[in-house]
Amino acid sequence: MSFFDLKGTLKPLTALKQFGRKPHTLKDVPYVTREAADRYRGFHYNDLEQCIGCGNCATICQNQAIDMVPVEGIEGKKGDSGLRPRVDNGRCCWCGLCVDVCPTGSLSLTKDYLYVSEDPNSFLWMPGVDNPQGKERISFFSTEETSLNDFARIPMPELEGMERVKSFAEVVLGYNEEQARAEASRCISCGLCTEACPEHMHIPEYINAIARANDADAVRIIYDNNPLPEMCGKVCTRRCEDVCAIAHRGEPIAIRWLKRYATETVDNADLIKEIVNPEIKEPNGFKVGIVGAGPSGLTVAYYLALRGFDCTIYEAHAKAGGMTMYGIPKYRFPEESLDKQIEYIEKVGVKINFNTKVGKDISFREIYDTHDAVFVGVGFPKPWTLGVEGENLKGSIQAVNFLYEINNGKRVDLGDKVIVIGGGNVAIDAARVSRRLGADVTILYRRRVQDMPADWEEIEGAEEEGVHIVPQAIPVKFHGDEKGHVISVEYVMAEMVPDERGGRPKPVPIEGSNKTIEATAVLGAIGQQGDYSFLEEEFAEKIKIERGRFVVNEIQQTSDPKIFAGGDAANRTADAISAIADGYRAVKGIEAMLVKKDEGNVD
Amino acid sequence: MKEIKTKIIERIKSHFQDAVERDYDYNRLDFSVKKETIPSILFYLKDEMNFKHLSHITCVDWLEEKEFEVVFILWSYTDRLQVYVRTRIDRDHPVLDNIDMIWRQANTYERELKEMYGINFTGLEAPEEFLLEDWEGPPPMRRDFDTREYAARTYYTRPGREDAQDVRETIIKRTGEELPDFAKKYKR
Amino acid sequence: MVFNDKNSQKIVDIIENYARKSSLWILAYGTGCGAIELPPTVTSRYDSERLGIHFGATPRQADVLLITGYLTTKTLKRVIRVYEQMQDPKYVIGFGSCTINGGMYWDSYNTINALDRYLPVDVYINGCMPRPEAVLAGFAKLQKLIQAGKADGANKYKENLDWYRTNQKKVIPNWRMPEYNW
Amino acid sequence: MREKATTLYFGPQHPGITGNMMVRLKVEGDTIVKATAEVGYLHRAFEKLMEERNWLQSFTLLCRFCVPEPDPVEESYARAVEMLEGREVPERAKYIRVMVLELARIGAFLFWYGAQASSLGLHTVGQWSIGDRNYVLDLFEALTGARIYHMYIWPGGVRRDFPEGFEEQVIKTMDYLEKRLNDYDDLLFESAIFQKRAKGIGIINKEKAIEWGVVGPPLRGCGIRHDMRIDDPYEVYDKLDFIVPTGENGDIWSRAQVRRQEIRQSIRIVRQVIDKIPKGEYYNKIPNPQKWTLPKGDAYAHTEAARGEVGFFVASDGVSTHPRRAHERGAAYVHAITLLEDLLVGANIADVSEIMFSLGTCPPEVER
Amino acid sequence: MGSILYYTLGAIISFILAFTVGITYMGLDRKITARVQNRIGPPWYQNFLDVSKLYFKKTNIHQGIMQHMGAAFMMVTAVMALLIVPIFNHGHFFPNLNFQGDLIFLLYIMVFGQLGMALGVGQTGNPNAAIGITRGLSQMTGYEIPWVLALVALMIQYKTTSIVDLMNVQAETGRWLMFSSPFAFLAAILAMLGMFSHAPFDIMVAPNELASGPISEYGGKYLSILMSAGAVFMFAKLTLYVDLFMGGSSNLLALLIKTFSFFLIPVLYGIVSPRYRTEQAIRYFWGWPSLFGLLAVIQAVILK
Repeated sequence: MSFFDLKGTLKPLTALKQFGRKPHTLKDVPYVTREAADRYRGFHYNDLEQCIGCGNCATICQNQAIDMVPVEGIEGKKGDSGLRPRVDNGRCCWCGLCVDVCPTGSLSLTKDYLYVSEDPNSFLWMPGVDNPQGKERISFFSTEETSLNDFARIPMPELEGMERVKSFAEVVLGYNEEQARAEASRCISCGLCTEACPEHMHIPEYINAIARANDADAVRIIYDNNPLPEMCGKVCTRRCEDVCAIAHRGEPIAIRWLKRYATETVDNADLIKEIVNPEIKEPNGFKVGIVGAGPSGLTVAYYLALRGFDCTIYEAHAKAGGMTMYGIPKYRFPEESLDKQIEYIEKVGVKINFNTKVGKDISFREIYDTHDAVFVGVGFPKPWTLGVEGENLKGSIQAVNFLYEINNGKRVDLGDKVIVIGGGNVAIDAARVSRRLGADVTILYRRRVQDMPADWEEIEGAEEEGVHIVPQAIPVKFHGDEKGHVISVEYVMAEMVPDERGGRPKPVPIEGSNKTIEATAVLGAIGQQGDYSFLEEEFAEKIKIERGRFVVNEIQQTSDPKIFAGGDAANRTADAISAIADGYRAVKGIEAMLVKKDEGNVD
Repeated sequence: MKEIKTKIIERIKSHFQDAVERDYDYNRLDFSVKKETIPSILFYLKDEMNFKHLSHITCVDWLEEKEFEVVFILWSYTDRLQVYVRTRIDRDHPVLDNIDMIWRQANTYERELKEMYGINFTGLEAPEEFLLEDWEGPPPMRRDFDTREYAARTYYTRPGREDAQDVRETIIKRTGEELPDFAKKYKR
Repeated sequence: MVFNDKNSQKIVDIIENYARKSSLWILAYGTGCGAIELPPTVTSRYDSERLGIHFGATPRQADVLLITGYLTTKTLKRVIRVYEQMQDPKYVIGFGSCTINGGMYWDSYNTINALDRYLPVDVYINGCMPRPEAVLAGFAKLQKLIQAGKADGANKYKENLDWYRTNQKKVIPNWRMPEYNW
Repeated sequence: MREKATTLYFGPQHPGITGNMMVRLKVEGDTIVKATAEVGYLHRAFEKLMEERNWLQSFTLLCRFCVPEPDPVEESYARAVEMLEGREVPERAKYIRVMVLELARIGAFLFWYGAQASSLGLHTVGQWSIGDRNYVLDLFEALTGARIYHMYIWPGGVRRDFPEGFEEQVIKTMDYLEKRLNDYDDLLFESAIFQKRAKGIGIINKEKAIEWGVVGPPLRGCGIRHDMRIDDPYEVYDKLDFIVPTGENGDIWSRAQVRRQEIRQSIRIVRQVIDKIPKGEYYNKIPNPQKWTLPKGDAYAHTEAARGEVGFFVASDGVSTHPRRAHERGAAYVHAITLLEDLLVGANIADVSEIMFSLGTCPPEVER
Repeated sequence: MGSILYYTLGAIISFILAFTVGITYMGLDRKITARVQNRIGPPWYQNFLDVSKLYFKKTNIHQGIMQHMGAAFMMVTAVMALLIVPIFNHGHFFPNLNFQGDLIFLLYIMVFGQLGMALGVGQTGNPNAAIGITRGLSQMTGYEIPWVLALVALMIQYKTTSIVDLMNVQAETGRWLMFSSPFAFLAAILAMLGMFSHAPFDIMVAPNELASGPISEYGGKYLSILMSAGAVFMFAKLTLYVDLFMGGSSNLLALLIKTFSFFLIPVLYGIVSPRYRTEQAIRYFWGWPSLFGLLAVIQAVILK
């Protein structure tokens, strides 16, 4: 450095030129709120309509800033807890993780960031309620792309479509361990599904157990209120997946397949008993008779047996399981898995009298008299008839009967052109079984494909296997040959007319659109109904039956307090899990009735 | 890089019989040694192997195994290699040799580990307190110290949020589901 | 002129409060991470000086104590000391979530959760951290309160000193502080 | 004549201190004979809290480790987790990360300009540079949604893609900053007084620098060209063209010169990123964060921040969704305690804050 | 015309003038600084608000009687200096207390304030304040040399120790002393930078090192008094410079223009300068400024 640094003294003075420049200051702040960036993470906004109250935001919040609280005007329903998030701005750090994990995308952050107050208690904030105007101010939101939820389901390994039709081998191969863990870890454990499940299974808990690599615990949790989980894991109608929080923007968690995975890890009845390790109470002396070894009857028997009751099941067929045994084809539900479960149920002390048809081999009266309570779970064995001309021709078979024969190991000759009428699971099952017997199969259905009550996976599976589906086709006549065998089906195309009362659209036949399709066999699958001929007259009179179903109260009790009913014969949903749910309710009802009465007598 | 790594592993193995190495496919070496070996292996690595830069000293509490794992991470500017030297010490009597004569800044790390885990470094000269002041509880970074419980007990939390409900509980209440006790640990 | 009747007192109050609100000297004490938004607040973009806000270096000269976020117990001790050294009228502004209900550090063993248990807070600013705009809005709010004569945290502190002391001593294990005579 | 040493408390409430820490000085006259750094005023127990939070929740804490430049910590954590899990990062995300890191570096250096000049009483530079830093923060706001706490670089990539028109905004800001940097130079680096104050003050021993754990500009100020961006190139630094400047004497002036040139190199890198950035994915999605577990093991990743090597150590037990251990290695951790204590001995009281700022001490990072 | 009332009135009015102008200048200083720093800055009357706010503080903390005295000393110094420095040429309304030898008295009194502060600061017990005042005094020894040399040069050259006489000399010759005694002027201007405690010579109050330096423990009314005293003292010093080197001023406008132009020198230089350390500052003052002072003395001796 020189003795006098002229440059170093003068150069800084050039800074003074800034004096005349326009100041950079934002003059309006703080009197006018400055607009934040388009992606700013400001206060929360919640679309109350879209929100399902899953509470995932509250869970991810590392600050525990989010509480789920009830909101006036929002009622809980299936798939909606009725709670809405409330943010404590004294905790929030506006990281936006809650936005990124919101499965429905209802929660977002807005551009608003200004709140100043002298009251520290005024920092609780109900997004969407306190700032309805926030909708226009949304800045930070999650799309399917940015969301942290895993919207894509782990694909289920299946046999190839054309491979499957060669045998009755199980189509769905089941997850392996890695896949199951991955699928289980998609679950956000909100538990909204449990409300949709008729049986209210502990879904988030067992999925969590699977995710944490504790399959045995998962099995225990599953067996807590479902004695036939492997069946459910394979053929359940899974209402739970319809309300899955992830399903709002993606594919729901494969709850059914996870249950299947968990139960399949246990491969024999002894092991089930070892893992579940149920607590069997001391016999309490009560005897319960159960008519029908379907899902509901087995449920009643299993849980009552655990509770110390003496249970006897009267089953008309040679095997237990009811419709799940005889109605569901083996490529969906192999016999071994059912046998395993029945064996386990028998192991806890349930007696099953096979080949004992009530009303024939034993009278209902006798069961009624010798037991403290009777549970009727007879299901819907009788198919509805189509009511079209030529229905009684040879080769026109009821699908239910057809499946029964097949599942019983008998061979049914259908020829090579099979027409299935109906759109339910039975119709699809019948169609796919027919494919496996080597026939070309066509399904005629009155409404559109999307209206079919069958599972979409089943429909897809059927299509993959080469089943033709002709929608909006109403059969009007079966033509027969001289031998009285059906040779073709005549049907009329229908158009969908919206229902004035707001129901689902009705098919109305189009005049003159008649078509005929060749057939060697016709399988009718338009539904079943109950058969209550086993009831003696006095019971038939005493027990109230409406629209072919038993009228029951909330504990499945019929108008005779000693008789309980469940399953298809008592509910409208007509699926296995509802039957199990009925059974479980009846268990509690029977226990309450008998044990309470007993205690009452003591007093 | 592969050759350098092999060379280093060989030389370390020949000098320190108790060193257990683990190889990674990127520029990382990993040696587990007995705690007595720590000063000598670090000295060796620094002086002979050119690992001049001490990146980090950390400690992992393996509560279940009743052990602390102390990890020294060194970096070699010349070979562009990272080496982890780790040792396990008894959790109840955690003692380790002081190494701040090898690296001056290790002093700070040791002070922190002493305060946070209660590890005694023999011969460490430093003020007693580092980050905490008048701390009376157990060393706070030990896993058996529950900070949530401590904070809830010590510090006041503003009321007004008691009406919060758990989604799962709400649904359980509404549906009458009975959640068995053994399943409760799997709630979120 | 004698200011003994109510109206003249009011006029004096208005003048005094006007002076107080237009000249807020903040204590340069960045107690937490919120201090990061203070340099932008005082520099050219936001220029708090145009509102009369100015950094005072020592507690003796400061009017406003900014608690910029979380307070560890170690800092709390110093903050209390500093606050008590400030001269009346004095104000406290709490920055961000941490001062309200713990914020991010609600479960930390070393930070307090609710500031108003230990010091009287006049204004809370929402945010984590509050942007400079929010900081200035907080000051605007404080100015409004001062003009209206409502920012009397210091009086509250004096009146409820025992309560505050109890709370303070609860979280500060070793209370080696002189009882200050302010 | 030996004067009696008095104790001077430099902080915690002190306008000259960086952040909230204290240096206890024993002074004789104006000369310091002993300095003891006392920290802990900002100890929030981040690492304990991270053990209470899952891998993703922990991520929100990261930007609070060192507030002036939060992104390198996020980057280190993200890379440590990716290393542990073996997760790939898309190419575009790597470029975006580099850009964010460099913007953060620019922001930090602008902050440093202000702090270093203000420590010498030249507030004008601070008023300009910290004011201009707002333009960088505007970029962050547009990109990440927040000015300071970006929470942007996370395991698997980055959180959001560029918003519309972001590239032009970046270029515009870089043009502006390049112009402005000359103004700062005229005022600060050309100033005879600054040169007098900076040269020969706070000299770091060149031979000992590496052993003492000096990193970043203080190390390069000694003339040792070590920078994690070239020593252990992460992301796409090996595909970018930039110079790592060095100084000569290891004094405040050299460190200032290093930073003065480095900020220009950062601008250059940002421009290159804008030119070269490929189209495509920006995020390799992690699984559901609530149930996301990492394989058992540990990993340490380091990043070159404006203040030096910032590393992150994570350990996983393989079962829990929470880290078993998360530990940050801050550059300031070494600089602010042992190095500072060493450098202050023999210095003038007037130089304390100047030396502190030149080392880039960051108390929140020391204490975590 | 010589009544005591007249003098008192004059003194009061000049005090009010000095206070108003001084505080306004301080505000303008902040405004100008702000504009160079690319911002709007506070209103020009901001310092009035600051002073009154400090005055309205409800509590005052002091460590003892000497702390009162510190502030009082400063005020007394300022007022005394003000009363001695002639505000206007031929000031009939402000016949200040000038007398033969007032320049020497002024030299003395300008140091007096600092020393008084030192006493007050000593009692506060704040180490920052103690170090600050030490630095202030050391720095004073620095700028006093050129300043005294410049004044001595003037005294020698014009053979008077009275400010009024010097003003008269300028009026008579029609040439301002800044032109006739350039070296003295240079020395005085450079010393002035130190006198005003602006950057680069603000080590005494350097907030980055010493909090507020000597005034660390002064708050409320004390600080208010100190600020007022500073303003008055500043005005007195500016007026003195104007009187010595620009021939004084004949009306208020000229006074304002001239003082303000002098005021701008430390302000503008301060905006662009970092601060010197104490010993650097002293070395600076004992360098070029003192050299100019010596040259001025030599010039004066030669030209005598």
